Amino acid sequence: MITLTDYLILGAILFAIAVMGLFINRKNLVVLLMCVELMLLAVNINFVAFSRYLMNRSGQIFVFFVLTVAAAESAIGLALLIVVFRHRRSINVQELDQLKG
Amino acid sequence: MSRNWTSSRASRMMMLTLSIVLLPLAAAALTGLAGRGLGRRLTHAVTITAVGVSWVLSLFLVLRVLHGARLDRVLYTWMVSGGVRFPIGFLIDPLSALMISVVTFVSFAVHIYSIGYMKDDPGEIRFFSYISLFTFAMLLLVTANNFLQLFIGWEGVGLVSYLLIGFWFEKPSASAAALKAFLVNRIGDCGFVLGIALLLRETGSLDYSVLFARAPDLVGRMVDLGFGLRLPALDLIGILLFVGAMAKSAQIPLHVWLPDSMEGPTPISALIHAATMVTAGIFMVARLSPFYVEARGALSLILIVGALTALFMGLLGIVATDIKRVIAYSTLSQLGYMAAALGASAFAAGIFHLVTHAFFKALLFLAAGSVILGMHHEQDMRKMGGLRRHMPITYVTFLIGSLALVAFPGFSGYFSKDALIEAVGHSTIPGAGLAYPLLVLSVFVTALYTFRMFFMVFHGEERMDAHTREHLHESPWVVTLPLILLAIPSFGAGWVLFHPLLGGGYWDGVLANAAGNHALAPFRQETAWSFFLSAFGSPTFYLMLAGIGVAAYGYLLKPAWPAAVADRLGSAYRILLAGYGFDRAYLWLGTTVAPFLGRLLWRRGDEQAIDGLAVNGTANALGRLGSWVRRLQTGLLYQYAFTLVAALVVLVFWALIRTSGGV
Amino acid sequence: MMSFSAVAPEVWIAIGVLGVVGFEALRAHLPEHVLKTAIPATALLALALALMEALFWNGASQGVFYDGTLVIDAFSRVFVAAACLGSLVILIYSIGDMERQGLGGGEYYALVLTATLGVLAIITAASLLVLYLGLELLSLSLYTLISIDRERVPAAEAAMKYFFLGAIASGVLLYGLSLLYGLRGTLSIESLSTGLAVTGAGAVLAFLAAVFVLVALSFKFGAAPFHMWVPDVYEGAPTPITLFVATLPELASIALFVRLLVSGLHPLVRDWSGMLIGIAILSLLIGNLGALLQSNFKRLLAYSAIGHVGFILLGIATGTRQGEIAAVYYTLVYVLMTGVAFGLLLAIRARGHDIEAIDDLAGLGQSHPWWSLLMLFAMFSLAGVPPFVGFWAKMAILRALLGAGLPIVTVFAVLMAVIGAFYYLRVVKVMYFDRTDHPVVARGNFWNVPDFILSLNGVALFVLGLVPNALWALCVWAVRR
Amino acid sequence: MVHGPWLSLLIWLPILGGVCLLLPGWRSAIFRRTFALAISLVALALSLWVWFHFQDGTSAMQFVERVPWIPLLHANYHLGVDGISLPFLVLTTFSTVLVILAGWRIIDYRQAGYFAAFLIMEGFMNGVFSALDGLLFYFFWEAMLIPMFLIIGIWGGPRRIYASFKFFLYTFLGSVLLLVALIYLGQRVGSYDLLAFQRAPLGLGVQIWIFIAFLVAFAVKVPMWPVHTWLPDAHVEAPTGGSVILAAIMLKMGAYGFLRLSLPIAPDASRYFAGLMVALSLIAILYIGFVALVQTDMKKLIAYSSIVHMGFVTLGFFAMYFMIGALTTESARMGVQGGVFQMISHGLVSAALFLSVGVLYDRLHSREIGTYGGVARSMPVFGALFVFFAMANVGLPGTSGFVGEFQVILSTWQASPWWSLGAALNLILGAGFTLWLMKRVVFGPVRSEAVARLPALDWRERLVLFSLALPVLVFGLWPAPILNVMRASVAHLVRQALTSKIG
Repeated sequence: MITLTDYLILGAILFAIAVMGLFINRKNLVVLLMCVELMLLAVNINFVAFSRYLMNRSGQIFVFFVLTVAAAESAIGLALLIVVFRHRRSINVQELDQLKG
Repeated sequence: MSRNWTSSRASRMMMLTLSIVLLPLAAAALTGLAGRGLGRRLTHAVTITAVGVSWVLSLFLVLRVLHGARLDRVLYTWMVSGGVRFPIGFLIDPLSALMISVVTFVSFAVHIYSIGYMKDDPGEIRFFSYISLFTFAMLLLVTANNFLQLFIGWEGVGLVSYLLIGFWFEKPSASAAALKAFLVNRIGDCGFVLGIALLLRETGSLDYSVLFARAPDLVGRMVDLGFGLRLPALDLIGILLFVGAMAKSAQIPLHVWLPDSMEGPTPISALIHAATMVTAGIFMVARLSPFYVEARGALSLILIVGALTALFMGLLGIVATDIKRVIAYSTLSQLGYMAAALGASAFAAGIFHLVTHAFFKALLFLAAGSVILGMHHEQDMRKMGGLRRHMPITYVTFLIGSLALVAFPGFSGYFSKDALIEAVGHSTIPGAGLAYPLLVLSVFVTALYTFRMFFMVFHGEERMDAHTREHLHESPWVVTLPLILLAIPSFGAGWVLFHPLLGGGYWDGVLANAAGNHALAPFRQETAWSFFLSAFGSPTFYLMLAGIGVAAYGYLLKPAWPAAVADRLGSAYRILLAGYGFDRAYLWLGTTVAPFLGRLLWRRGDEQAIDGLAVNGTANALGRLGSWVRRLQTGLLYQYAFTLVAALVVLVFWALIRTSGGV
Repeated sequence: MMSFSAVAPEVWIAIGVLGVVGFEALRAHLPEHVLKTAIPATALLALALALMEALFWNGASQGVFYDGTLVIDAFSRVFVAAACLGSLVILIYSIGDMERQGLGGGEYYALVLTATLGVLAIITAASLLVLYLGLELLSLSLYTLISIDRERVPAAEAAMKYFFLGAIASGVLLYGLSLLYGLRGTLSIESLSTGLAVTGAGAVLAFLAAVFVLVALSFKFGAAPFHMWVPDVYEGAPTPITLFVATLPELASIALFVRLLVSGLHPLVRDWSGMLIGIAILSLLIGNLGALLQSNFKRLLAYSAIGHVGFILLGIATGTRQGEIAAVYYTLVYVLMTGVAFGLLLAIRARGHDIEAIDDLAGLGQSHPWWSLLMLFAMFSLAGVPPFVGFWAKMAILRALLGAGLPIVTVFAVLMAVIGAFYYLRVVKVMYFDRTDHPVVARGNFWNVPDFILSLNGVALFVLGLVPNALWALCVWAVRR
Repeated sequence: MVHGPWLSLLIWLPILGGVCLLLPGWRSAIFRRTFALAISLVALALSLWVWFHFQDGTSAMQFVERVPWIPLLHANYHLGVDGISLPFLVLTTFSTVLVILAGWRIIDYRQAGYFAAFLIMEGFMNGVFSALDGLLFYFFWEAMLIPMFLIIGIWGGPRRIYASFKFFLYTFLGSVLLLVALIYLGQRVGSYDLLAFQRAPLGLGVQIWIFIAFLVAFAVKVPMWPVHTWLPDAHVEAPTGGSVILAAIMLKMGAYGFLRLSLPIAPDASRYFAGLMVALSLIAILYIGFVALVQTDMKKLIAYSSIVHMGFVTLGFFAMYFMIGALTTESARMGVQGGVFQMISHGLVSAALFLSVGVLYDRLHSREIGTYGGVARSMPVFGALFVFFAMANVGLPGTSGFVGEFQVILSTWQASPWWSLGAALNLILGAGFTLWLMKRVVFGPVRSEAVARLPALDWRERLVLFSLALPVLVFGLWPAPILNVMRASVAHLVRQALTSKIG
């Protein structure tokens, strides 16, 4: 029998993976985008699980909004990525280091 | 009715005093501020009239005082602080009246003299306003009825003496001497002020009258200085005040400034550094006699210091070759005599000698000045000699002065000094036994250096260069007149003043006498004449003759002999030349130790420790931190992300720990 | 009744957005000069109307509206007005410069409006959902604004960094929100404050939720150690955008803190105040020390911003009402001061100097006496020296800290303020002490609108310093419960 | 009791004047100057008006103005003067006039700003001396730093940047703690009324912390050893006018703070720390005396001598806690009076000395002592004045410099002979460094052609120097007027300072 806790743990693990991905990966901006998506999805699992558990719909509504926002976010993310790529023909994370100090 | 009469009379006294004191000030202010406008002649006129008038008035004052008039009156309240009233006020009694007349008289003579002496000096006008100012300050000092005003005058004369020693300020030696004089006097003032402070604490007032009234109650009162140090209040006050007097009246070891003060123009040496200012200390002690007689310990100290000064400063006079320095050393020695007299609680004798000394020492200085004029400002006696033919008046007056100085019977100096020595001999103050022989011995010394100088200057072969010789001539009347004016009292003052001053008729209780001490008793019934006759029976007379004899032998008959003697006792001679090394010591303190200390505190303390470490050190440390913080900002995205997440994780764990601990 | 006025400002702004976008759509058919006036006019008008609405909200329109999605209370009224006024003024300052750089296209106005909309949503949010949406709306607009100048390489980099970090932050926030939702079973914020479990197993989760929320909020506010984006964004973005980023989001952030943390998670105050103090102290350190050696003016202001956030968070961290008031007051004052500083940068750029490095200000004291005087006001005000209003802001915080019994923290804070004074003085020094041999005296003509408003803004720093009571009282009124 | 906004006028008139000077559209520099001078003269007249309508014999505040300022904090715009603050108002306005006269021709670089800065600062300084509300006091206290920072930085010498930053940060660091203490008191008392602070009962522990906070602020301003090192730099680099205001007024603020805040608000803590204070004062007198001895820069030397004289001030204030016996209260009053009088006198004398140095600097553009020598030959009048002020500086009786030192030495003996001795040693040291300076600058052989050709004082310089010499002399010969004005207030203060607040 799968309990709420299991869902929460799953969500937590996914969230953790996503977060790790964000700073372990140093090569590719696109991977970062995917990590962000993963993060949001992890949260979504939480919401759904809770909403099911509490028998309360607002959680699921929240999920829809999150998905929408995620879409918008990745859209903007990709746009930025293109701008960066246009400037320096690469999407390597490590090369984003003009601004520092 | 009678009270009105007395009060109106008192107010007339007040007016008289005020005009005596303020006339010189007015003259000084006028010539000082508008001198250039007035020009030389008017300046002379203004200052001399002012001082002359106040001299004449001072004679009236003396007459009134002789008729028993007294004045002790507050002019205005300087300030009220801490429940104490600090007044400016005047006290006229036999002592101050006498001092006033002496000061104004000598000052008057010096004013006239200066017309000739300063004739072609660019600073002439400034000079006249200075000496008028000095006269004012000195009068303020002697007429004070409280310590505040005394101190104001005290410092005032110090200031003017500073200005006048440095009168030719472009001479480095002059401005140095001025600075030295002021600083040494400041050492004295330091003690003086502390004395005043203790006085205020013990009596709650700075008025003489209060002090005299309370002095007897203070006997046996102790002052706790901490460190288990407890001293009798009276003695401590007396000593502290006397420290001030030591500086002003140039007692060992604070005498060093006086010889150097000869850098000033000669009239100044006569007026300030011989006749008046240097006697301020003596006057102060005498003024406070009712208090000092209670402070036996202080008296002994004064006695010893005075005697030492008298002898050892006299010895220095034997080796000096600068005519003014010789007289300066003699001044030191004579001041020592006076101090000794005070210490022996023979205050009258001290003051008596002060008065006669004022006359003959002023005379000697002015005469020396006349010589210097004749020698075209050459002061080295080795380049003089045989002047008697060229400057007869100077010669005679100088001789009178010298005889007075060596206390030749009949001359004023004899009456005061021999009386003084006898008084010390009779004194029962502890230390008198030691002081007496010193004083007697220095009679011989005095005679020796005085006539050594006399012979070197006026007798023997003429050692000056040809040019000077043919221009040698007697000085103008403005110079010789004062000499004559001063020669009269230098001879006669003793005859006139002996009985009133020592017989005690004049003082009527102003000068106290230490209980059980009868230093002055023998003179009660003596007359000037009897005392004159007694001279030839006393050892001092023959000592004096001996001194003259030796001088004559060495400087008339066998000119080679002194040099031989000098070689014979080489080290002693050198010690004398070095003035016992006092100057050396002070110089070392002032120009080596103090600056070293200052530089140490400045460079190491202020600049390195405080600024270097604390202030700029902090700034630099912060700067380093700043650059470190900047290095944290690497600009690398994944590091930013890592920091963010790491912080998050830390907080999460903290939360878990706290709740698990909390729950 | 279902009052429309509750959302009136938002509606006006939304209309504005539509208007701007509409004009852009018609770009092909309308003459250039019409667009050049029409688009800004629309945006300004929308903001102005929104401001009016906010000002004339009456007592009747108080309360929670639309099934507990947004709340109109004193706080909303003050801050909505402030936000509208803010972005209005910012637009006025920046128009000239944007035009100059050829960035005056419709997207700029549209994005500014949407960002403002997001801020308003945050301010008035009564439900976690609205809060989240407002936050995202604001963030996404900001990302785009920063990189609005596609040719500007650092801008793209800054936007990229901000984007990813922001994404993490909102992810973290969401996670926290999800936990809160799980704990209370509702998205309404005020229900959080009532009966959120503070003991038992729930406590752990609640605390965790608080941590996540706190981290996300601190990030938005740019508090250390979540400040990394701040300097890079300030430096990378075009100055007008920096002006925007430096001011309006601060209003949003303080609103977030007040709504979510202070009133929302008030039961957990014991738990989060400690953390917050830590974050605040770290921010004070990083901000003030990091600013010491900066040579780039915008970067300097970025670090100083971190320092100021530290002060504001100290106010929040006290958990007392006094502290809350102080924080709110400080934020408003800070926005005012930053507005002057960046506004001046724009005004001076408009007159030919291009200001990036601090040294570019050299000799300003002679070439632009008036502007440099205002800059001096701003600097001393930021440093917290009377007679300028910045002093009272700091004073309010210190007062709150002492009131909460935190003397050590108080002393630490003032010491940091002293360190901070150093780099503000440096700016003054460059303007006045470094003499330039060829001073070109050019005064701003106060009768063109931006300069005039800018001057008002600058003088306000002084006037509000002389009579600080009014603004302060406003804040007291705003956070009453 | 006179009412009416006289103090407000004293504060805001100069500030407004300064602002007007900054406005564009003045036709010519001469108008500006004249305007500045006029404003400062009006301020002087106002302060004198206040002086003459002030009633002696009461310690109550006079010319009181009180309107709500920040109702939220119960802070009022509360002004008033008593016998202690009144003299400083006059001193402030007076020295501002002198500064403007002194800068008349000399300042050629942005003169309007120069005058404006001084006028604005005058306003703030008057504010400090007349504020009776803690926040208002701090408000002016801090605001004052800005104009001075600019004056040093803009019109200063070669190392002006370092000096100005040092000045600002040093003093700012001190003041912030003062602010913390004030806020604490404000919350504890419920208002920021200084008089309420003075009445409030406080435990020793609290008092100690408050005293420390005050001490940091005031010690830096006074300045006391070891936080004095900003002063020499600031003085050396500041333009003449800046040095004058620094020495004449700003240093007094610290001591004034002790009188207005530390002693009455934390009497027990003052007693607790009195030993430290006395020690620091004596260190200032002796240590700094030696340091002054070896300076080669005239301004630096005078700056150090200022520290010495302020040492007397603090000694006079804090020795009272060690006095024993029947005369304690009287001696304590004498000490405090001495301190205050010393502040006033030093305000005049140091201003005069800095102006004198300025006279030389404007001619040869060097402050090095070595550059000069024999100045009295080419500038006799100046020489005389310079020596006169030097004599005042060494506390010669008959000059105002004597009175304060005399009172302090007299009263200190009540506490300990040795402290008296330490203070009295300054008679020697002070004379040492001051007159040695005279010897090297005014006297001695003429140093160079340049010195020989020094032009005499022009009428403006004469006016300035003589108008300083006059009060120095008058108050030296008759200090009673000033002491009468402050007597009642000092008595009141001493009573407060000697009555414990505990329990």
